[in-house]
Amino acid sequence: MMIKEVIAIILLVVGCFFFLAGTIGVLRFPDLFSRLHALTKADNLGLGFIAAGMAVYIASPLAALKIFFIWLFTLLASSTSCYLIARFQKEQEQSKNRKEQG
Amino acid sequence: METTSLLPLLIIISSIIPGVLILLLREEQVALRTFLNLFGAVAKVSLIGWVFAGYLRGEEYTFSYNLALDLTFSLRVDQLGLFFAALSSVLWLVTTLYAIGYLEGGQHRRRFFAFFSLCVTASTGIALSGNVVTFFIFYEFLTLSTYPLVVHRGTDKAVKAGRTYLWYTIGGGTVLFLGVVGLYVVAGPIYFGQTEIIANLISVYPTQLTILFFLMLVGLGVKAAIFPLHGWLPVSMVAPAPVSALLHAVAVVKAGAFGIVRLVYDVYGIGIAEQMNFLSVLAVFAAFTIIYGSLRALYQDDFKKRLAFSTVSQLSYIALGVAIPGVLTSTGAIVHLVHQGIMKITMFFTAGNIAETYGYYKISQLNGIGRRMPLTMGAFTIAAFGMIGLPPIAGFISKWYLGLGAVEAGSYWVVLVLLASSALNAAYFLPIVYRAWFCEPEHEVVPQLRSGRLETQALLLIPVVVTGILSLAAGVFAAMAGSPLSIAREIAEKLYLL
Amino acid sequence: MTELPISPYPALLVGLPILMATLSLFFRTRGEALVGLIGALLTTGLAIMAFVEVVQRGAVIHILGGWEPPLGILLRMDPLAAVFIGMTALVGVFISLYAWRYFRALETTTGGLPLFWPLWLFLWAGLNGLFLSNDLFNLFVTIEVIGICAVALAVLSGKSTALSAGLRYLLAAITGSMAYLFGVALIYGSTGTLDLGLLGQVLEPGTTTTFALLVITLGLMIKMAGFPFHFWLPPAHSSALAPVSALLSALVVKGAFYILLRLWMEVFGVSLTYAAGQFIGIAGAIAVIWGSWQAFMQTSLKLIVAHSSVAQLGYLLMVFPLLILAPGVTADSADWLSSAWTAGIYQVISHAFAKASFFLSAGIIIMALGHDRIESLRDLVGHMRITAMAIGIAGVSLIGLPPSGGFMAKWMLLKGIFLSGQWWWAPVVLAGSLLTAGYVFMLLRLAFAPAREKEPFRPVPKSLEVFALLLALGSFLIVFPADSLIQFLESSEVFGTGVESILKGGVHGNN
Amino acid sequence: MEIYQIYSLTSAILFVIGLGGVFAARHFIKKIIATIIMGGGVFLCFVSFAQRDALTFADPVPHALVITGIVVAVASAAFALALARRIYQLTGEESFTNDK
Amino acid sequence: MSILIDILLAILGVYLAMQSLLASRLSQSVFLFFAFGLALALAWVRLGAVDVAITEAAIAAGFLGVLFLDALRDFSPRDTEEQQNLTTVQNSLSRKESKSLLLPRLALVLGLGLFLLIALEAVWKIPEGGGLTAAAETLLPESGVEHPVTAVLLNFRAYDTWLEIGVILLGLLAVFAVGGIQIYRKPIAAADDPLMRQVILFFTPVLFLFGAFLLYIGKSGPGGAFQAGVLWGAIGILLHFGGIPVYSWVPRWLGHLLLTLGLVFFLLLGFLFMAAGDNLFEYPPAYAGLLILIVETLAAISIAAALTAIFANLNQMKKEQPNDTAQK
Repeated sequence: MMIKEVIAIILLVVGCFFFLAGTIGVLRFPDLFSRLHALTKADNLGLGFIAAGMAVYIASPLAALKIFFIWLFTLLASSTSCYLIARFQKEQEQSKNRKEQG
Repeated sequence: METTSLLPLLIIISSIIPGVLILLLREEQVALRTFLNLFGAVAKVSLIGWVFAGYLRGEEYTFSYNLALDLTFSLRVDQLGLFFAALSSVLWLVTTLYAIGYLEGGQHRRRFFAFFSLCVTASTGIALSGNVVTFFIFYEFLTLSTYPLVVHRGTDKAVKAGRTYLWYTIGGGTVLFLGVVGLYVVAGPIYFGQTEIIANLISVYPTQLTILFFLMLVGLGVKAAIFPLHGWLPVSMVAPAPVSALLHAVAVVKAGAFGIVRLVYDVYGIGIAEQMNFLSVLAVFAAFTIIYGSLRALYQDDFKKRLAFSTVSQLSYIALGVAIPGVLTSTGAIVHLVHQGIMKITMFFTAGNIAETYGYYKISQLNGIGRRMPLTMGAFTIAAFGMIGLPPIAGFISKWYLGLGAVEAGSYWVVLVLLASSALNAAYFLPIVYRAWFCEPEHEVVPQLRSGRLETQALLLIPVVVTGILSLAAGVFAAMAGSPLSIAREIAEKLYLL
Repeated sequence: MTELPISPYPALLVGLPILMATLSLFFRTRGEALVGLIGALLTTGLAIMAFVEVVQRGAVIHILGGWEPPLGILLRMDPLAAVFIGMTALVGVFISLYAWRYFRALETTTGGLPLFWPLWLFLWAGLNGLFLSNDLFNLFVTIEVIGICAVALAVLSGKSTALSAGLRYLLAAITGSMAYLFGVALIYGSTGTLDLGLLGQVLEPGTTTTFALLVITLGLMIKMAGFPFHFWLPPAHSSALAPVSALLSALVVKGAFYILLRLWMEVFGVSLTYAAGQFIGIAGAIAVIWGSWQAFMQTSLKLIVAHSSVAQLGYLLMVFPLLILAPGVTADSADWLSSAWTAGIYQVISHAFAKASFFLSAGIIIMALGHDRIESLRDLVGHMRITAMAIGIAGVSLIGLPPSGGFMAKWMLLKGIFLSGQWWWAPVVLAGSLLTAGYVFMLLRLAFAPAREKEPFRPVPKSLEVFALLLALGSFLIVFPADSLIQFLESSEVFGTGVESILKGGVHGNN
Repeated sequence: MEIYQIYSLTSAILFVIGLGGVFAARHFIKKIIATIIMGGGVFLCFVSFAQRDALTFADPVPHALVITGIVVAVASAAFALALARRIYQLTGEESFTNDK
Repeated sequence: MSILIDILLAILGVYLAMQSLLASRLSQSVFLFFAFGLALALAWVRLGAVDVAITEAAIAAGFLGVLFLDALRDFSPRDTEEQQNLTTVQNSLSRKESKSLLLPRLALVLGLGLFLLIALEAVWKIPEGGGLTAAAETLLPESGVEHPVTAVLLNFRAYDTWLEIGVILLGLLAVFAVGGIQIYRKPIAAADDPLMRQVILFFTPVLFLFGAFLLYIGKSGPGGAFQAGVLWGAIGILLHFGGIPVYSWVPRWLGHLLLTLGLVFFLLLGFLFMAAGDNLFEYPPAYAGLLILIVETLAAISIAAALTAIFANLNQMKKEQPNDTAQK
C-alpha cells in the first residue's frame, strides 16, 4: 500500500518538475524554435510521468489503459502542432528573406 | 332615452367619401370629380335639411360609438350644432361651385378638392359632435385637412405660411389636448349641455377647473384668432381665394369661435363661467382684438390681407358676445357666426374674382372696378356695409343685439368698443367701395377672363351674387321665423332658461 | 394554472414557422421565396385562429412534454399574448407580401437575398415563442433567437455600414441578454423556479430580488433601446433593407417591452418601488425628447424614422412609472392602471403599424431614387401618390393626432399621468408630440412643394405602395375595435394578478 | 464559507469584468471575448447554485440551462466574429470608429 | 485544503479574464481566453457539473477558440495602441487627446465598481436551498433516461433544447448572411502537409468513436448530443484543415438535410405525439429512452454539420477579395 503511494508521489513530483522546466523554458528561451522544444518535449515528458503516477495510484488496468491513451493522444497532438508551428515560422522567415533579397 | 340614428354619421360621411374617392381619381377625370364634389355638397345640404326638419318636429338624432374605456365618439344633433352645420354645408356648396370655376385649369385640383371635402367634414363634425372628445377629434382633423389647402400653391411663401399655420394650430391643438384630457380626468366624460357636472365640481376643484378652462380657451383661441394667437391668419392668405374664403368664413376660424361658444355655454355653463370671472378675461381679450384687428386692417394695401385682419376683428365679436352674459348678447354672438360667415365669404369671393379676372391684388389698383364688375362689386358693397353695421344688412343685426345686450348687462364700455370698431370698419371698407365706384381707372385694362357677356366666369359670379343676396336677406328678413336671427334667439333663450 | 384549457395552438405557432423556414432552405431563390411566403401566410392564418380560440375559450396553455412547471415549460396564450401574436401576424403578413414583391424587384440587381425568408420565419417563431413563453429561461432562448435573426436580417444588404451597425446591435443584444440571464440565475437561485406564474407567488422582496430586477430591467432596456442604451438602434434600423427595417422597428423591439411589462406586472410586484418606476420614466422621457430632436435634425428619411423609433419607444418606457403610485398617494380604484396599460398596448400596436409603413415607404423611395435624402422627396410625390399618402397617414399616427392609434395611446397616457398624480410627465408627452409633428411635417411639406428638375427615377411596383398604405391605414383602423380589445385584455389573468401585484407593490413602496 | 459561494462570488466578478470589457474594449475581438466572459460569469452563477442544492446529485436543471446557454452564446459569438471579420475585410476597421 | 483549490481556481479565472481583456496583443488575448475557458471547465468539474465542463471545453473553449485563432490570421497582429491606453491610466493622462476620455472611463470604472458591490451583495444573500433537485429526482424514472441532466435537456425541457438546436442552425444562417458566401463552395486548398494529413486521418475515427461514446453514455452519465455533436464537428474542422473538405462533396440538398435533420425530426416527432393527443415533445414513457437516443443522434449530426459549416465559412472569409459583396 505505502509503496504504491510512494511510487505515485515520486512519479508525480518528477512530472511536475518537467512541467516546471518546460514552463521556464518557454518563458526564458530566446527564439520560437527553442521555446517549442521546451514546450513540447519537456511537457510531454512531464505529462507522461504524471500519467504514470496516476495509473500507479489508481492501480486498475482499465484505467491505466485509458490514461495511456490520453497520454498518447496528447503526444500525437502536441508533436503535430509543434511541427506545424515550426514549419509556419520557417516559411515566414524564408519569405521574409526572399523579400529582403529581392 | 335618446334614439340612436345613423343620420348624423351620414352627414359626416357624405363629404368624407367624395374626398377619399377624389384622392384616388386621376387628375384628368374632371367630370367625375366635379360630379362627386357637387353630389357630396348637395347631399350634405339636403341631409342637414332633413335632420333640421326632423329636429323641428322634436326628433332626436344621436350616434355614439365607444372607442375605449370612457372615450366615446358621439355625434348629437342640437340646435346650435345644427345651426353651424347648416352654415358650413350651405357655404361649402357655394364655395365648391366657386372653386370649380376658380381653379379651372389649375394644378393638383384632385388634391385640392379632396382636402376641401375633408375640411368640410371636419367642420360639420365639429358642429355635430356631442362631447368634448369628439369635438377635439374633429378639431385636429380640421387642422390636418386645411394644411394642404394652405400650402396648395406650393410656392416657398405658401410653404412658409403653411409652417406658421401648422405651428400655431398644432401648438393650440396640443394645449387643447391637455385641457381636454384634464377635463376628462377631473370631470369624466362630458357631453355638451351637461353643465351640471362642472357646476357640482367647481367647489371641489376650483383651481384645476380654472386652469383647464384657460388651457382650452387658449387652444380654441388659436383658431378663433384672438390676439395674441392670431398670427397665422394673415399669413395664410397666400392660399387660393376659395380656401381663404372657406377658412376665414366657415371652417377654421368658426371652429374656434364655435368651440368657445360650446366651452362657455355647454361645458362650463354661463353661470359658472361668470361666477369664476372667466368671462371678463375673455371679454377684455376679445375687445382688444376687435380694435387691434381693425387698426391693423387700416394699413393693409393687399386686398386679402385687409380682409384677413378684418376677420380677426370680426371674429372677436362672437367671443365678446359670449363673454357678456345675457340673452341678447348671446343671440348676437350666435347669429354673428352666420352673418359674419356670409358677409366675409362674399368679400373673399370678390377679391378672388378681381384677382382672377384682372389680376389685381392691391386695393390701390381697384379704381373704377365697379363699373366693369358691377355685380361682383355690388355684392361686395352690401357685405361691406353689413360689416360696418348699416341697417338692414346682416351685420347690423348682430351688432345691434350685441350693443343692446351690453347696455342691458351694464357694460357700457362694450358699446364704446362696438362704436369704435364700426368707425374703423367704415374707415377701411369705405375707401374700397369709393374707389370701385367713383374713381376713374388709371389706364385701360383688358380682363383676362370673361365668358360671354358676363363680367367674369359664371361659376365665379353666381356664388358671389348668391352670398351677397343672402347677407342682405339675412338682415331684411331677420324677424321671420326660420331666419338665422330667430334661431339664434331661440338657442339663446334656451340657454338662459336652464 | 393547470386548470386552464389545453390547446395545440401555442405549440403550432412556434413549430410551424420553423418547419417552413427549414423547408424553404431546400429551394433556390424563387422557390424559397414562395415557400417562405406560404409559410408566412400559414402562420398568419394560424395566428388568427389562435386569436379566435383565445377569444372564445379565454387563456389557453400548452404543457410542453407533459411536464408541468416548475420542472417543465408551459406555453400560455392569454389575451395579452394573443394581442401581441395577432399584431405580429397582421404586421408580419403585410411585410411578407411587401418583401416578396420587393425582392422580386431587386432580383435583377442583387440576385435576390435567399436568406431573408428562413431568417424571417425563424424570427417570427421566436417572437411567437416569446409572447407565449411562461418561463424565464425560455424567454432568454427566444430573445436570443430573435436577436440573432434580427441582426442577421439587418446585415443582409452586405454593406459595410450595415455590417458595422449590425455588430454594434449584436453586441448590445448579447450584453442585454446576458444581463437578463444573470437576473434569471439569481431568481432561480433564490426561488428554485423559472415559471412566471409560480414566481409571482413565491418571490420575496430582498436585495437579491431587487438586484435581479435591476439587471433584468437593464438588460431588457438595452434590447428595447431604452434611453442610455439607444445608440445601436438608429444605425442598425436605418442601414437595413426596407422590409427588414420594418420588421426590426415594428416587432423586434416590442419583444423586450413585452417581457418587461409581463415581468413587472406579474413577477416583480413585490420589489417594485416608486423610485424604480420614476427612473425608467426619466429614461423614457429623455428618450422621447432626445430621439425626436435627433430625428428632427436628420436629412435622410430612414434616419429620421429610426431616430423616431427611439422616441416612440420612450413613450413605452413612460408607462412604467404610472404603474406605481407615489408613496402616500392612495387610489381607490385601478382606473389609472387601465389607462396606463391601454396606453402601452396602443402605443405598441400603433407604432408597429405606423413605423412598418414608414420604413416600407422609405424602401419604395430608395428603390425609385437610389437614395433617401429628404429633399428629393418632392420630386417623387407626383409619381407616388400612394406612398406619399402612406407617409402622411403613418406620420399623423406617430404624432398622435386623432383619430389614430397614436392618439389613443397619447390620450390614455396623459390620462394615466393625471390620474396617478404624476403630472410632471405631461409636458414631456406634449413636447414629444410637437417635435414629432415637427419632423413629420418637415417630410409632408415636401409633398406640396413643386418638383424640381427630375432625377433619374425607376418605376416601382404599385403593389409595394399599396402594402405600405394598408399598414398605415392599419394604424388608424385599430382604434375602432379598441373597446372590445381593451375588454378582452382586461379579462386576461395577467392583468388581474398584475393589478393586484402592482397594488401590493405600491404598498410595499410606501413602506 | 461554502465552496459554491466562492464560485458564486466569482461569477459576479466575472460578469462585471465582461460588462466593463464590452464597453471599454475597442477591438471587435475583445468585445466579443468580453461577452463570452460575461456569459461565463452568468453560467458560473447558475452552476454554483446547482451545487448548493445537491442531494444525491446536483440540481440538473441549471446544468441543462447552462449547456443550452453556452451553445446559444457560442452561436452568437460565432456570428459576431463573422461580422467582425467581414467588416475588417471590407473596410479594414478593427474597432468602431466613433466610440459610443 | 480543497477550498484552497477552489479559491485559487477562482482567482485564476478572474485573472485570466482580466488579462485577456487587457492584453496588448490580440494573440495574447485569444490565448488567455483559451486558458480562461479551460479554467472555467475546471470550475465546472469542481462544481460537479461534468456535462457542462465537457460542453465548455468543447464548444466555448475549443470551437470558439479555434474560430478566434482562425480570426487572428486575419486581423493585424500589431499592438493596438488604444489597448495600451486602457491598461495604464497614467499613460492616457499624459496624452492630450485622451483627456476627454478620462471622465467617461472614470465614470465607467466607478459605475462598474458600484454595480459589482451590489452584485456581490445580491449573490451573497441568496437563500439556502430551493432548487429543483427533488422534483427532478422524483420524475427521473419517467423520463426514459438515467442521467438527470439528459433528462432535463431532452425530456423535461426539451422545448428549450429544440430551440437551441435551432439557434445553432440560425448561427450558421447568420454567418451566411454576413458574407453571402454560397454554402458549399469549394474551399481554397489548405496546407497539404503529409504529416498533418496523416494525423488528421488517424484522429478522425477516434473522434467519431469518442463522439458516439459520449452520445450513448449521455443516457446514464455525462455526455449527450451537444458534446457528441461538437466532437463530430471537430472531425469536419480537422478534415478541412487537412485539405479534405467533406462538405464540398455532399450535394446541396444533402447538406441541408444534414443541417436541419435534428431540428426537423425533433419537431416532427413532437408533432406526431401531439397529434396522438398529447402535448408537444411528450413521449410515451415506454419508448422515451429510445426516442431520446434517436433525437440525440440526429441532433448531434446536425450540430456537427452546422459547426463544420460555420467554421468553413469563417475560415474562407479572409481569402475573399475585398469589395466583393458576393451577393449572388
